[in-house]
Amino acid sequence: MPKQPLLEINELKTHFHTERGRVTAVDGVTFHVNEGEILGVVGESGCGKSVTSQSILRLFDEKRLAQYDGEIKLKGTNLLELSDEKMQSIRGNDIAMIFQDPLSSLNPVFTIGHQIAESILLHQNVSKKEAYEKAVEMLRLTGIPAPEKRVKEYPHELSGGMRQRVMIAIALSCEPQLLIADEPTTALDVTIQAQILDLIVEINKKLNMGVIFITHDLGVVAEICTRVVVMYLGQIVEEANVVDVFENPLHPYTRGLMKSVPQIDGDRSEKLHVIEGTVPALDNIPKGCRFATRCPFADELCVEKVPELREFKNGQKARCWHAEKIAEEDQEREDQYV
Amino acid sequence: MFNYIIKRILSLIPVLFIVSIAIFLLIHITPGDPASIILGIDASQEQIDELRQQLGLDLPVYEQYIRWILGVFQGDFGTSYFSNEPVTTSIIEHLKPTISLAILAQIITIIIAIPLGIAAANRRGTVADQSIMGVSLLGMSIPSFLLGLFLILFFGVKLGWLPVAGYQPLEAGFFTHLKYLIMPAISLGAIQAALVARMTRTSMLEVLNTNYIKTAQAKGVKNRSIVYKHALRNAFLPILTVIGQTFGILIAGAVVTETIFNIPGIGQLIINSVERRDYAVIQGVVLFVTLSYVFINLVIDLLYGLIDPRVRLDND
Amino acid sequence: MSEQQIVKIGKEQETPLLDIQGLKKYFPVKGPLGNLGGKKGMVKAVNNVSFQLFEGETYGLVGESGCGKSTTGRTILRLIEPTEGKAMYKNKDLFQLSGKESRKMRQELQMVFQDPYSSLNPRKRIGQSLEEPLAIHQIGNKRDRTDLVMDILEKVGMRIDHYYRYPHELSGGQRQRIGLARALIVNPKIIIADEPVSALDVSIQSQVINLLQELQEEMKLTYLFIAHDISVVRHISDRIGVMYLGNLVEEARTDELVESALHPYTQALLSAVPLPNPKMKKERVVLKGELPSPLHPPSGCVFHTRCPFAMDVCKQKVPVMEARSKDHQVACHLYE
Amino acid sequence: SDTTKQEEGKENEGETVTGGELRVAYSAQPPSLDPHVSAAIITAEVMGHVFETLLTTDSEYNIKPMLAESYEQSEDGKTITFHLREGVLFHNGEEMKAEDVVASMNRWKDGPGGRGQFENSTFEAEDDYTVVLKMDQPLSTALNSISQGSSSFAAIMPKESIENADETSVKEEDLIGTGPFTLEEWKQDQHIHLTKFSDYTGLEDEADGLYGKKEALVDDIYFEIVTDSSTRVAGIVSGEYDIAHEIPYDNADQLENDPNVENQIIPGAGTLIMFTNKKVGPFADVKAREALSTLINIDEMMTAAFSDPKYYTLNHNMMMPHQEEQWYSDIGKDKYNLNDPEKAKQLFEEAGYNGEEITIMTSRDYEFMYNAAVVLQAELEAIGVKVKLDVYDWATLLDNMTDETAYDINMVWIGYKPEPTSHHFLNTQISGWTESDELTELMEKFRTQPTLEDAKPVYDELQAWFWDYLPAAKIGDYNRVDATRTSVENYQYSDRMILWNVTNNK
Amino acid sequence: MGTVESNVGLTSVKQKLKKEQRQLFFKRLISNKLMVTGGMTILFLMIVTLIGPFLVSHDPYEMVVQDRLQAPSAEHLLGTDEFGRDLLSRIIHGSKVTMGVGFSVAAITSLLGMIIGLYASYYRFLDHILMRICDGLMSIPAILLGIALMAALGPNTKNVIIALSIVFTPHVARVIRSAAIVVREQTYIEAMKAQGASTWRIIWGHMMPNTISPLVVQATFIFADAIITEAALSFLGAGVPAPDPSWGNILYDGKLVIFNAWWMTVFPGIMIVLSVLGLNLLGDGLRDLIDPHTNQGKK
Ligand SMILES: Nc1ncnc2c1ncn2[C@@H]1O[C@H](COP(=O)(O)OP(=O)(O)OP(=O)(O)O)[C@@H](O)[C@H]1O
Ligand SMILES: Nc1ncnc2c1ncn2[C@@H]1O[C@H](COP(=O)(O)OP(=O)(O)OP(=O)(O)O)[C@@H](O)[C@H]1O
Ligand SMILES: [Mg+2]
Ligand SMILES: [Mg+2]
Ligand code: NI
Repeated sequence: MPKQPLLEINELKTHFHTERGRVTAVDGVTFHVNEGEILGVVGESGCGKSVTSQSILRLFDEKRLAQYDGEIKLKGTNLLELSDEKMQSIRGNDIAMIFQDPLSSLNPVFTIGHQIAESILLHQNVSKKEAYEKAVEMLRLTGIPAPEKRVKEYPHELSGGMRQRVMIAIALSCEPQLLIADEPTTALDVTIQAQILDLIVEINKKLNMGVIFITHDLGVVAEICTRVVVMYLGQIVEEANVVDVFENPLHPYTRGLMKSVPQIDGDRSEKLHVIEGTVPALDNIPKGCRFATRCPFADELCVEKVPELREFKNGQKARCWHAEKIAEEDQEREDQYV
Repeated sequence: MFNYIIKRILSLIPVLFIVSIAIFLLIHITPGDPASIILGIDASQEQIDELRQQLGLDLPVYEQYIRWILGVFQGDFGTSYFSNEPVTTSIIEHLKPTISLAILAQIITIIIAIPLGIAAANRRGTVADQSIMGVSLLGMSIPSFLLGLFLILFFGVKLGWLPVAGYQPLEAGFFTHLKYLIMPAISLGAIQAALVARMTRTSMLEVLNTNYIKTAQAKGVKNRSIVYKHALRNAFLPILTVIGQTFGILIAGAVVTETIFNIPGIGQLIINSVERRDYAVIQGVVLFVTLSYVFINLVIDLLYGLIDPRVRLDND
Repeated sequence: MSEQQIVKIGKEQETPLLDIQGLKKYFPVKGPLGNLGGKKGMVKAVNNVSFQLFEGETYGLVGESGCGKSTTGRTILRLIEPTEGKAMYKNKDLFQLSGKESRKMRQELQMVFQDPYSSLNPRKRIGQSLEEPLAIHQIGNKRDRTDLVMDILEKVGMRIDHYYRYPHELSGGQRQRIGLARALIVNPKIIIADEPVSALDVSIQSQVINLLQELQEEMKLTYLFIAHDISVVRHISDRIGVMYLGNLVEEARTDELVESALHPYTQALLSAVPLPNPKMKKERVVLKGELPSPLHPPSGCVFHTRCPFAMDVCKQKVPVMEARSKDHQVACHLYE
Repeated sequence: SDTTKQEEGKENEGETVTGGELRVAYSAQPPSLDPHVSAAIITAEVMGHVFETLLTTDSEYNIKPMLAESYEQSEDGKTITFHLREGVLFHNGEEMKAEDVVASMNRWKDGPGGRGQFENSTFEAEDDYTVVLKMDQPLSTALNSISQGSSSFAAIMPKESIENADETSVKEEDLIGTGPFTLEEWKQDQHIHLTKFSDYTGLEDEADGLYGKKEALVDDIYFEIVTDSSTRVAGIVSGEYDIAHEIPYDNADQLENDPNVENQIIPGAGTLIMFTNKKVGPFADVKAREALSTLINIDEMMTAAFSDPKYYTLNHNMMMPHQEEQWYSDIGKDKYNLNDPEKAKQLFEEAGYNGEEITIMTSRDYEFMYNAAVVLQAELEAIGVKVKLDVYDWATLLDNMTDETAYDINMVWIGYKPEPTSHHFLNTQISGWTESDELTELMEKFRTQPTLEDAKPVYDELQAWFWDYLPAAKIGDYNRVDATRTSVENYQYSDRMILWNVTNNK
Repeated sequence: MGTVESNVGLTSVKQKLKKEQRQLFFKRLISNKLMVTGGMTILFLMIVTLIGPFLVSHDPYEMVVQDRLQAPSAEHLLGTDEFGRDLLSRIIHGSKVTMGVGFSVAAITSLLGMIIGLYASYYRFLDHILMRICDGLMSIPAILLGIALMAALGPNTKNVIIALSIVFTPHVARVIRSAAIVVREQTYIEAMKAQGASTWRIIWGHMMPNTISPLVVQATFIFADAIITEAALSFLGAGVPAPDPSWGNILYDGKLVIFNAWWMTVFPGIMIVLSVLGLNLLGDGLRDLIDPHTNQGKK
């Protein structure tokens, strides 16, 4: 890659100290985000997407709760080595974040206008009044009706989707270089979702902002992402551009995921496809491939040896001993149909 | 809300009524009476009886009560058996030093306690936290008379910086006023500060782990501002309650401190009137104190809603 | 497929299990000092909504964010008191039940909350939170309960050792599954599920949806399924209701709704569903116009401000729900 | 100019400086400032500077004229004529006349100061400067009562003040006397402020006790009400107060070592005594009372109460040691301070004591009472008597004094009395239900003597009765310790603190 | 939904998990430094209270008036009081009454305060009534109440406890209420209602644990205050009957001689601090035990 990526994560590990001992929720994650790029992150529930994203901002209490390893480089500076004060100036300014859980992530005692305006005041040189006006504007952009009235309301008076949009407004109002959006549209109806996606893409274009977009909605991924990272149990199992992920996924987990999507025009009477088995516990991780317990392709090798993330054509990467075989199979099947 | 305030003010009437009856009964099961105290140890039974009759103490309790309550309705709280001063005047006179003292002590409490409590919560488990909490425990367990005496001995007697005791009204000049109040305010404030500091710490601990604090961090809000704005406001209800209570206690009279520092406040008035069984004054003061508690608590309840919009005491 | 469907359609002739009639919920808007200075107005969160749930069916409720779906759900369970309306369940109006009766009733009517984190007591371990409903309805002894909880954990795709975790240690999707497990564990008759799968990845989502369907078959469960993901709603629901700004604007059998949506809002909604195919970009019906607020809902048809087909009558007259065909009703002047 | 002032101040050191103020830390607040109605000693200590009496006493307790120029008693002892001094001014500028004296004295005699003595007597004005006291019987204590300067002294105030008075007392603004200080202000619970009365015209004789020249050498006196004893001590050490009333005995040594403070030991401040319940319970039997009196270890009790012999005197007399000149008797000396537990035990047995619980009543409002009671409790328990110690607040204790079920032994103090018959334990009502015809007779006999001189032999009889009947068990007499700053000169005490002729050289 | 027959393997996994969890709980209990230190302190005081009286060499009531106010020495380790009684044995004998009063008052006020505060916060109509009662109770002067109760019921420790409980309960109630009214509005309480939980369960199972923290703070404060106020009341005859010792009494006696007998205030003072400290640590530890965020293991 000729250009320096906006964000580069190398072998990031996040450990939590729990009553049951130390667990590694994110275990050696490596990826990058370029300027102006929208990177999709998908993966099993509980695989560490949120933890990874919050680790980028170092939001876990390092004194008591968490410990980070590896490197998180924002334009070359390793965030993990920064002082608390420096880190503070990066949060919100350079990197903004939309949290997954909108109700508990909004401060119950401040009006939403206040919360948005605060963020504007922090990062832009404007008067209080202007900040409030801007807050109203941001809310309008996210499609909240009667925003002049809504700014005066408190989080508990809003519907789930509205809260989520407030979170989005807060994050976008900072005009960051990097936006981390953790399932930002789950509580939105599709029309509003479309509006929000447009908004994110628009700002992304305008500011050349990098976006990490965590979502479960593969439709959304297909619509706005350029590249996708697939995670499983604290690790990246596949990384590819969006077309490859959908058309020829190399990792069995990705394939399973693709098959599970309910189609708007699918057969309703058929059971949805599921990936059999459950995710192993973080404190009881299999010796070899982490997906081996649930993988239809798994053999001795998988159980014994940890696969590396290997690169294939088009820069597609996968962490699987049998990636080639799977690719071939796919090829064959496609050939048959053609 | 308006309705709520009206309701609260109306509820004052039964409260005062019941308190007045309770206090009347309480007084009358309490042995001792003003007559025997006024007349002293030498008095004979006849003399006492005679004075009791003069003071109307020989009437049945309910009749005394009715007489008194009828007076109250006309704004007359009676006169002190001792000083012959109208009770209202007495209360107002004694209230002045008390209010000054209460405000000053409260300021000291708030200035010391809240930042300390926050600092401790922020540094949970560290040496700083432990020492702050250690000191506050000490503060909690030290009787106010001891602290007062230590202050007197050190600043009053040893260093001679401050007058050991007494009171000068505000008319004597602000600094003179302050000079006399500063030590009692500290000795009162310190103990209350200990409570408030601890309350602050625990309340803050509950809040600091929440997601919205993370949001604030992610927004890039300065640490100070996170703690003082985002977290404190959420943690503030119990703190405010304690502050309100201590203020109430101060208004109701910091008996020990006022005695040690010889401040003619409500606390002294209460203890003296109880010691002298000055019924009229006791009744008046208790009613007054009830009134102030109801008022302070009303203000605090209203503040609850301002601080935390989810709390609406006036719903339904 | 057909067998199942037929059974249900047959059921529709019968009396509904839950009959919501003219439900209204208005929230007063207050200033910082509450009512001081008078009420500032009312948010008409739910405005005259009626629908029926039949035993064993899944009723999908979709609609714009903030249109009152959650409020509808919460009001039915009387977690907030309704302003007006009736909810007939087993010949009783839920809104008239005494405290005790309605507590009893709640074993049969369960709710999955939209916000999974805040609906879990942060101080309780997952297991404790899940055992609670069992204890409330006196199901099993202490030991059985633990077993039951561990079973249900596995069913919703969690591990039994999650029993001893605290909510904050879980991921968003895990919490959501806990919420669902809590509703399922007491064998209810009706589950009001407010976005029960939105935070799940598709494979777990499939697993959960399959589970819901299995249970439904097994135990004749009835779902009120509130969601935004139309594909999911389509997959699971027998009938779908579409809400807009506190009103129910269209209601139809699933296939019919998806294939021939009548209401302009429904059409817009369906067109906005993103497709999981990066190569296929589809034309969306983009809604224009100012978004109305439930504080001051527009006169006439609430949708007229954004409706591409708005007519004069829409501004004046409130359209009423009318059956267009069997099992398909719509409230729109276009079809009068 | 500041420096010059300071230097002037220095030059003046050593000489008597007039002017300035005196701050007296007083331990209690008076119930009233009207000496006619208040029986509290503080009323006398404060108002003794404001009011004067017709007669007064010198340091030897000789009766001397004060507002009266002279007085004479009739042969039969039933009339006493007072010739008033002319030109004596009240603080309001009016001259004192006979009508004022008559009004004052008639009011006084019905109050605690005269009650029980002057019931059938009247004061009448003969002319503007002559007042006559008419009695239907001679009264030995008459002159004594009129001249005494302790509580309920016979203050002279204007007639108008008395006419204006309400049921209970004279109004504050009417508290107008003839003394060297005027009452400026009484701030409840705070202070009583006296100022110099510049038109004061008193006697020119040398000051002696309450008699003689009274000069207000300071401009202001503040009686600060300081109820907490530690605060009084701290205040006198720091110089906040010039005089501290009633220093706790345990602190006195410390003050003695302070070069800036002087202790004033005031003899005969009171008597520590036990009233026994003679109506019901074991002490209804005189044998039990004898047992009690035989038992007690007076040294131990007095040490526990007053810490050091400096501060108390062992005395079997009903009257105080400093009154020995006037009142003394050997009777009872052999029965006092026996400290014989064995004999006591035996006496208790003889009295039929059979293990019932004995209640000692006391109050911690006076710490020494409590201390003595605790020692008594231990002593009684040591000989197998079951004891309960009930501690009350002062008001309750006063109330309980007339409740026969409340106590068996009442451990209290009583104040100094100028003559024996006003003593508590001779009052049948309040000393634990004394019932003795002999006492009634003796009292009558004592009082109806024309003069005290004539009554003195009866005192011996009273003393004998006291030790026979044992209406109360006397423990001992105690002194009071006041502390003064060394800058305060000429602090005197006679029945009460005397602040005239006192300078404060601060 | 029927109970799924769990196979043997799964049962044993469950068994193991449960066992592990129990072990973890004990581990956490032991590794909870606050709780252990607090517990040890309280245990120590208990031992002093129960066994101490048999170990001291002096009779706490024996007076040697000549030896009054002796400084600490080999004979009297902590010196003597104003009657020449041995201070050490008085402090030890006094701990029973003191701890009794302190703990009882703290426990009674906590319980009553919790009941009042929680129910007032839950039922609006009760709020008006209960809080107004509290306002009224708060304004009755403690000394008057003390004297009156003593007169009505006689002076003993029980009445002290009653009087102090009456005085302090409203304080606890208000603090609990302030914490509870926020908890009441939380979604998880709504969720509990949706489960059909009884009011009892909501209040005691869910709201109460969330008000423990302020309760602990307030209760320890009351504990300390009660010990000291007991002494003030016994001056009015409403406290511990003389000559029984209590720390507060010794302290108050010490006040009178504060200028020349420091040991009279310092030693009982230390004991009070120690007990408050112990109680407080125990409370904090308890709080931590139910606080999920502290249950995170240490680094
Ligand atoms: N504070 C914590 N202590 C211990 N474990 C934690 C903590 N926070 C998260 N975890 C664990 O880390 C893992 C990853 O969680 P994370 O929230 O990143 O999942 P996710 O990928 O965002 O899932 P979802 O899509 O469901 O939100 C989970 O197994 C979770 O249980
Ligand atoms: N407690 C409340 N006080 C005032 N207004 C409220 C309250 N709760 C909800 N509302 C309002 O009621 C309306 C409907 O809210 P509701 O939560 O039912 O929407 P929803 O359909 O569930 O939306 P979403 O899909 O975004 O969750 C919104 O306008 C919201 O602002
Ligand atoms: Mg997540
Ligand atoms: Mg909702
Ligand atoms: Ni007193």
